[in-house]
Amino acid sequence: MEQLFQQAINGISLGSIYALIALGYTMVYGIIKLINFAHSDVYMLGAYIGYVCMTKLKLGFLPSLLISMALCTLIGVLIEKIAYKPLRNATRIAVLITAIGVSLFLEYTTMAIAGANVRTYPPLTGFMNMSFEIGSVSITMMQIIIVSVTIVLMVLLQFIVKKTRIGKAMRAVSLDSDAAELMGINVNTTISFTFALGSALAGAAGIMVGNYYNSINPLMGMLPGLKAFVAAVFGGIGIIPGAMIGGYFIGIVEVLVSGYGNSMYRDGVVFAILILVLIIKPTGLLGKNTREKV
Amino acid sequence: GAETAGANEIGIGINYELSGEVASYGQVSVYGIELAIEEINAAGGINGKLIKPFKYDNKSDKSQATTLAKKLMTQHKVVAVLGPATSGAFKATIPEAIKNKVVVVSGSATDDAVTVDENGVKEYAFRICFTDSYQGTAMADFASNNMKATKAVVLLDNGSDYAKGLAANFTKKFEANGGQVAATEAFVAGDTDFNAILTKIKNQEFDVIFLAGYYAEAGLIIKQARSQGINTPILGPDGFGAPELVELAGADAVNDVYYTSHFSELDQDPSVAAFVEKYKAKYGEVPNQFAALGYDLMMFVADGIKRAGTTDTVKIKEALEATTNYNGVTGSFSIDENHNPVKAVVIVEMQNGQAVSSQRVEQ
Amino acid sequence: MGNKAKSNLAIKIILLAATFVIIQLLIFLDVINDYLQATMATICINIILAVSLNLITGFTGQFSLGHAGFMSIGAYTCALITLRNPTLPGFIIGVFAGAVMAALIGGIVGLPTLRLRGDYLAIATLGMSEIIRIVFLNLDSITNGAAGLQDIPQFTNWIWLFIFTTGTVLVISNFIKSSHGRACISVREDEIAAEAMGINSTRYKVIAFIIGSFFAGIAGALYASTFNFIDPKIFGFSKSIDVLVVVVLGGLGSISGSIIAAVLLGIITTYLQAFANIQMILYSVLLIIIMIFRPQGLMGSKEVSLSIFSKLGSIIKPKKGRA
Amino acid sequence: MALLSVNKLTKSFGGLTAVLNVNMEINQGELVGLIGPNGAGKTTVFNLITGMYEPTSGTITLDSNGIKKEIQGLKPYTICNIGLARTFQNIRLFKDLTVLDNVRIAMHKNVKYGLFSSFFHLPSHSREEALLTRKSLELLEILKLDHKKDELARNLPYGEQRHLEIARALATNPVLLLLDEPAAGMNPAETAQLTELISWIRKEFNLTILLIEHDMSLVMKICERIYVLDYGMVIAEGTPEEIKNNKRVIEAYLGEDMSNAGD
Amino acid sequence: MLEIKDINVHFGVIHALKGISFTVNEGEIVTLIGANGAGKTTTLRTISGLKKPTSGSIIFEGKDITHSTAQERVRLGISQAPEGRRVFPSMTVLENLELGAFLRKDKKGIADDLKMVYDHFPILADRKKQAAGTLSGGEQQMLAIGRALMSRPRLLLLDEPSMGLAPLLVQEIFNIIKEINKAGTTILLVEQNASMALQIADRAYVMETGSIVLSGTGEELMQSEDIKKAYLGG
Ligand SMILES: Nc1ncnc2c1ncn2[C@@H]1O[C@H](COP(=O)(O)OP(=O)(O)OP(=O)(O)O)[C@@H](O)[C@H]1O
Ligand SMILES: Nc1ncnc2c1ncn2[C@@H]1O[C@H](COP(=O)(O)OP(=O)(O)OP(=O)(O)O)[C@@H](O)[C@H]1O
Ligand SMILES: [Mg+2]
Ligand SMILES: [Mg+2]
Repeated sequence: MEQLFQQAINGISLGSIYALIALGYTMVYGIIKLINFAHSDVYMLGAYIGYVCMTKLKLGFLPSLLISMALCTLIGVLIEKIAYKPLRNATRIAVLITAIGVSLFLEYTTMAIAGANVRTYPPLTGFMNMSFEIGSVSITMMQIIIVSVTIVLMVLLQFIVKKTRIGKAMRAVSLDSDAAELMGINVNTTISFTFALGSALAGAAGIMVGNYYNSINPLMGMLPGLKAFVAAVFGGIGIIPGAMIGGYFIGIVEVLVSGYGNSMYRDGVVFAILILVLIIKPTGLLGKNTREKV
Repeated sequence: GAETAGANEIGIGINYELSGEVASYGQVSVYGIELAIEEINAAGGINGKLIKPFKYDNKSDKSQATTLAKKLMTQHKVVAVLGPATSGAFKATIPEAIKNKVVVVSGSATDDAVTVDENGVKEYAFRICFTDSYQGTAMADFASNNMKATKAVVLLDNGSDYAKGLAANFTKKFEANGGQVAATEAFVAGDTDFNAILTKIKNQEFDVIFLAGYYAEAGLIIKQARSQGINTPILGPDGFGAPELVELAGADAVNDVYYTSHFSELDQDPSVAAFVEKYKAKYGEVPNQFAALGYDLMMFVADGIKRAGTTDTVKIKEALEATTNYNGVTGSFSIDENHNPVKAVVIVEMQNGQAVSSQRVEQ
Repeated sequence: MGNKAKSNLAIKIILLAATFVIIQLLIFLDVINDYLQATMATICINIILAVSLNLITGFTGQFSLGHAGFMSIGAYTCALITLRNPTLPGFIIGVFAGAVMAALIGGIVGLPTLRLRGDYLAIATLGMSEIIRIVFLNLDSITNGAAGLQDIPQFTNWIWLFIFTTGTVLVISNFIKSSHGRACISVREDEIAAEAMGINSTRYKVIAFIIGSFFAGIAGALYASTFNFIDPKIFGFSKSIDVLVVVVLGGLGSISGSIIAAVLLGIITTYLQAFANIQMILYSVLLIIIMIFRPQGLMGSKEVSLSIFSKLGSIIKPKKGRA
Repeated sequence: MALLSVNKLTKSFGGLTAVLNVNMEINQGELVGLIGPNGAGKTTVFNLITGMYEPTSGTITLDSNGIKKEIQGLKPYTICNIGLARTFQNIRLFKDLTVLDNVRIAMHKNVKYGLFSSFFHLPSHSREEALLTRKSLELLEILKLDHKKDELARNLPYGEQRHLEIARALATNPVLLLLDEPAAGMNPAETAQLTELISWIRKEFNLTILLIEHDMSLVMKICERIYVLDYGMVIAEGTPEEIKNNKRVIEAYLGEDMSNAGD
Repeated sequence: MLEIKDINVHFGVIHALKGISFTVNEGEIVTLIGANGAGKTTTLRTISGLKKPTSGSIIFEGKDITHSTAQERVRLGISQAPEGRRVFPSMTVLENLELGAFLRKDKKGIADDLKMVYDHFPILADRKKQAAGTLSGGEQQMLAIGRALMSRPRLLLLDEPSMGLAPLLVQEIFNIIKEINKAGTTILLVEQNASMALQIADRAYVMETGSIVLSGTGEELMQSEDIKKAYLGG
C-alpha cells in the first residue's frame, strides 16, 4: 500500500514534467496546427540558460527562472519570425519539416557551444532541498513545486485562452486567419504571442527539470519532447486541460508498468494504451469528434 | 579525388560519434586523440612524418560508420582508422578493415565479440580496453569475495548491448559463485526518472546493486536511490568513470560505490598527472576515461607505426600485434593473440564523492 | 493514344537501360569506387523508402510517422532467413518474405488506425513502430536484442539495388496512374466528396498502407543485406522522420521529386561529412532554407515529364503515319 | 412504386430537430424540387438520403430495376454505388486535380481491372483506362468543359465549378441525381442556361432528379413537382402552379413578389 | 470616401485586376456586377487588405491605406462580409458576432448592435449557442453579414450577400442594406442578382475579366440592352 502511494507520487511528478512540456506543444498546435518539434529544444535551452544563471552567475532559483523564461520567450518569438512566418501559407507538413530543421539546429548548435556531455546543476539548498516523510513515503519540495507550478500554469493558460481578448483572437486565428484579419485581429501579433507564451512555459519547464534531476544535455529534449507530444495528442491536441491529463496519464502508466510489471515494456505499454484510446476516441480523450457538415 | 596525406605526412582516420545519441563519448574521445596528435606533431612527428588526421562524424549511426571507414580507407588512404567509440559501430567497420587491409582501433569498444568471434580473430581490428565479460566477471567476484554478498539486484540499460553484456556476465559469474540475483530491472538511456524501479526494489532484500550503464544515467540512479533510502553498495562498470557521475549524484550520495576503471585522474603515476595537466590546459576540464582512452589510442597507434618504421598498413598491423608492455595513461598492457590488451582492471571505491581506494585486479 | 503510350514506354526502357549500363561501366572502370557504391546503396534504399511513404502520405494524404517500423520488419525477416540460408535463393525469398511480412503487419495496423485523422494518425503510426521496435529489442532469443544481428550475408550489389529500386518506382507510379491510384488521391483531396463519388475511403487507405509497407519491407531487407548488421536502434523515430524529410523535400505527391530529393540529400550528406563537427548544423540550416524558399518541395506535386524525350524521339524517328 | 420513397424521416442534432417525419416519393423519371426557407432542413434531407448522416428514425427505400432496398444508414460510397449521386451546396471538388481527373475519379465504380493489373499496367488496364477517359471527355463536352480538361478545378470560375460538380455526379452513372442549389452564385443569364442544361441532361441520361434551389425562375420552370419544407416538416407538395399559389408557402418562403416569378 | 486608383493585382502569373479605378462617395450604395471570375471578389479583398496590390493606390477618407494592414483598415471603419461566408466554424454564433466587434470597447454599443443584428435575423438569436459550422448555408450567410455589421463600419463591403438565401430573405436582405445605408453606412456591394442590386444602388460599375467596362447610375445600367442580355437574363 505504501509502495503504491510512493509510486503514485513518482508518477505524478514525472507526469507533471510531461504535462508542463505538453502545455506548450498544445498551445502552439492549437493556433497554427503545427507540431512544433523545436518546442522541446526551447525547453532544453531553458535548462541551459538556467544552468548558466545558477552555476556561472550564481543567481538564485527565482531570478534564474525569470531570466530563463524571458530569454526563451525571445528565442521562441525569434524562431517563429525567422523560420515559420515565411511559411504562413505553406502546407502544414512543410512547416513541420522546418520545425524539425529548427530542432536539429538548436540541438547541434548547443552541442557545438556547450559540448555533448551532460552538465550538472548545483545541488539544491535550503528550502528547495526539503523533503517530507510520511511513513516510508517521501515527497520532495521540488516535486511539490513542479506539480503546483504545472497546475497553476494550466489554469492560467486555460483562462487566457477562454476568457481574454487575446485568447479569443488566438482561437479565431486558428480557425480562419483571413477571416480573423477581417475582424481587425492582428494575426502576426497573435501568433507571436502564442509562441512567446509557449516558449516561456518551455523555459520554466527546462529550469525546473534541471533543478529536479540536475542533469542536462543538448539532446535532453528529444525523449520527453516526444512523450509530451504523445501526451498532448492523448488528451486531445489543442486542448489545454487535455495536455495536462495526457501528461499525468503517461507519467502514471510508465511508473505503474515499471513498478508492477516489466520495466522493459514500459514504453510499449504506453503506446499500446494510447492507440487503444485513440481507436475508441479518435480525437483524444477530451477532443470533440465533430464530423464536418456538408 | 579526395585529399590524401602528403609525402611527409601520415594519414590517420578519425571515425567518431560527434553527433547523435552517444556524441558525448565520441566527442571526448576525439579530444584525447587530438591532444595526442598535437603532442606527437610538436615533437616532430613519427619517424619524421607529421600526422594528418581526417576527422568524420558518424552520427552514432552504424551504417554511417561503415561508409566512413570505407571512405577513409579508399579515398583518403589513411594507414589506420581510430574509432568508433561504441562496440556496435566499431564492429560495423571491421569488414571494411579486413577488405582494405587497414587496421581499425578502438579505445572503448568493450563488447567481447569485437575482435574475436567463433571464426577466430578479426585480423585488422584492435582495441586497448578490457572486455565486458572481464569487468562483469571481476565485479561479480568482487561482490562475492570482497563484499560477501549473496543477493544482488541488477539494473541495466536495456537499449544498450554494452549494458546487456555486462549484466549477463555479472549474473552468470555471481550465480556461479553461489549468489542469487533477486531482481533485474531495466531502463533506457536518456531516462531521467528512475524512481519507479527504485521504489519497486526498495522493498526487496539484497546486499548489492550491480548497475550496468553509463555515468549519465548511473549518476541519477545513485542520487535517486540514496534519496529513497537505498543504502546498499552499488557496483558498476567502466561507464561510471567520469567526474560527472559525482556531479550528477551529488557528493553526499556517492557512498559505497565501486566501479571498474581504465583510468583514474587521481592516479599517482607522473605520466597520468602530466596528461591531466595538459588536458585541462587545452580543454578547461578534467579528462574522463574516454579522453584518456582516446589519448592512449592515438599514442598506441603512433607507437606501432614507429616500430613498423613504414606506412605499409600490413606492417603496421603486425607491429600492433607485437606490442608488449606498452605504457599508457590507462595503464600498461600487451596485446594478446585475440588483439585484446592484457590489462589490469582497477576497482575504484568512492565514498562521499571521493575515490578513496583502488584495487588492481590482474587478468 | 496507344502509340504515344507505347513510345513513352520505349523511352522509359531505353533510359533505364542506359542508366544501368553507364553506371555498370563506371563501376567496372572503377570511376565509381567502393565508397561511392555504398553511398549509392544508401540512396537507392532511401528512394524505395521515400517513394513508398509518398504513396501513403503524399498521394493518399495519410500522415504516417511509422515507416521505420515496417522497414525493420523487412530487415529482420530477411536477415533471419539469410542467416539460416545464406544462398541467393535464400536472399530472394528473404526479401519477399520481408516485404510480405511488413505488408501483413501494415494491414493489421492499418485497419483500426486509419480511421484516425491527421496528427492523430501520425501518433498512432509512430506508436505502432515504437511497439515493433520494443518487441524486437526484447525478443532476445530471436533478434539478439539490443546488440542486433551481425554478419548478415551480403547479397546486394548495384544490380540488385537497381532492380528493386526501379521495380518499386515503376509499380508505384503505375499504381498512381490507374483508377485505384486516383481513388487514393481523391481520398487525400476530399474524403467526403470521394465517398459521395462511390469510393470506399477506408479500403483505399488500407491498400495504400499495405503497398507502402510492402516496399518499406523491401527497403529494410536490402538495408540488412547491404550493411551486414541491424539492430533496433536503427529503426527508431528519427529514421521515420528522415524518410518524411525526403518525401516533403521532393514534394508530396511527386515520385520524381522523391527520387531527386533522395539523390540530392545523399550527395549533400556526403559533402557535409567534410565538416565533421558542424555538419548537422549546416544540414539543419539547409533544411530550413530549402523549406522557406520551396515550401511545396522541389517538385511540388509535378513529375519530371518525359515529353522532352518524346519530342526528341519524334525528331529522331522518321515520321510514320498515325494508326 | 416510386423510385425513392422517404418514410417518416427524422433527424435531430442534440436538442434541434432538423428534419421531422418527412414523407417523400420520387417517381422514375421525375424532376422534383425541394424548397423551403433557410435552415428548413433541405440539405439535411440530402445528407440523410446519401448516407452522410444516419437518420434518427424513418426509412429511405430505393426501388431500382426491380430491386427494392432500404438505404438509410448505409455508407455514402455504398449508396453512390447503388445509383444515387449528388452535388454539394458548398462546392466540394477535388480542387488540386484537373477537371478530367475529377470526372475520371467519379467513374471509378465502373472499373473492373484489379490492383494487380494496375501495378503492371496489364492490357485490361490500358483498355479500360482508354474507355474511361473517352467517356469522361464526352461528359465534359456535354457540360462545355472539354476545353478546360487539363485545368485545375480550383482555377475554374464559380459557375464552371458548379458545372463540373454536375459532370462528376453524372460520371458515377446514377439513376437518381440530387442537386443542392446548382444555381447559387450564378447571374440570371447563367441560371437560364443551367435550367436548359438540367432538363436536357435529364432526357439524355434518362435520369430522375431531385433538386434544392432558391432561385424560383429555375424551380418553377423545370420542376414537375415540388416539396416545400419548413422547420423540418413538409408543409406543401404539388405542381409549381399549386405551390406558387399556396398561402402557407407564400407566407413562409416565397413572399408576395416572388409568387409570380418564373413565368 | 473611397478612391481606388489604377489598381493591379496578380496571382502568380494570373493578372486578376488590370488597372481598375473607381470611387465610392460617402453615403452611397455602389454595386459591382460582372460575370464569374471578373475580379469582383478580388477587388473587395484588395480594399479590405487581404490581398496586396502589385501597383496602384487606395485612398480612404483622404488617407492612403494602400500599405495598411487589414487590422488598421478595420480600425478605420472598413468591414467585409466575405465570399464563402468564412464564419468561425467551431465557435458559437454569439462568439462569432462578438468577434465582429473585436476592436470595439463600448460595451453598451456592442450590446445594442447585437440586438440590432438579432432583430434583422431572428434565427441567429435562436441559434446563438450553436456552432457556426453546423448552421445551414443561408444561416451562415446571415451570420457573416451580421458579424460584419458588428464592427459598426463606415464602409461595408458585401460579397454576394444574397447567395443561398430564400426568396423572402433576398427581399429582406436588400431592405436591410438600404436601412443600414440610411443609418449612415456607405456600402460597396458585389452581387450576381444584378437587377436587385441595380435597383437599390446609387451607382454601379460593370467588371469584365479584371477591368471596369461600364459605369453609371443604377437606373442607367438597368436600361442598357447589353446589361440586360448579359446579366439580367432577359
Ligand atoms: N451537424 C449539425 N449539427 C447541428 N445542427 C445542424 C447540423 N446540420 C444541420 N443543422 C441544423 O439543421 C437545420 C437544417 O439545416 P440544413 O442545412 O438542412 O438547412 P437547409 O434547408 O439546407 O438551409 P439552406 O437553404 O440555408 O441551405 C439548420 O438549422 C442547421 O443549423
Ligand atoms: N487565390 C487565387 N489564386 C489564383 N487565382 C485566383 C485566386 N483568387 C482569384 N483568382 C483568379 O482571379 C480572377 C478573379 O477572381 P474573383 O474571385 O475576383 O472573381 P469574381 O468576380 O469574384 O467571381 P465570382 O462571381 O465567381 O465570385 C479569376 O480568374 C480567378 O481565377
Ligand atoms: Mg442547404
Ligand atoms: Mg466572387
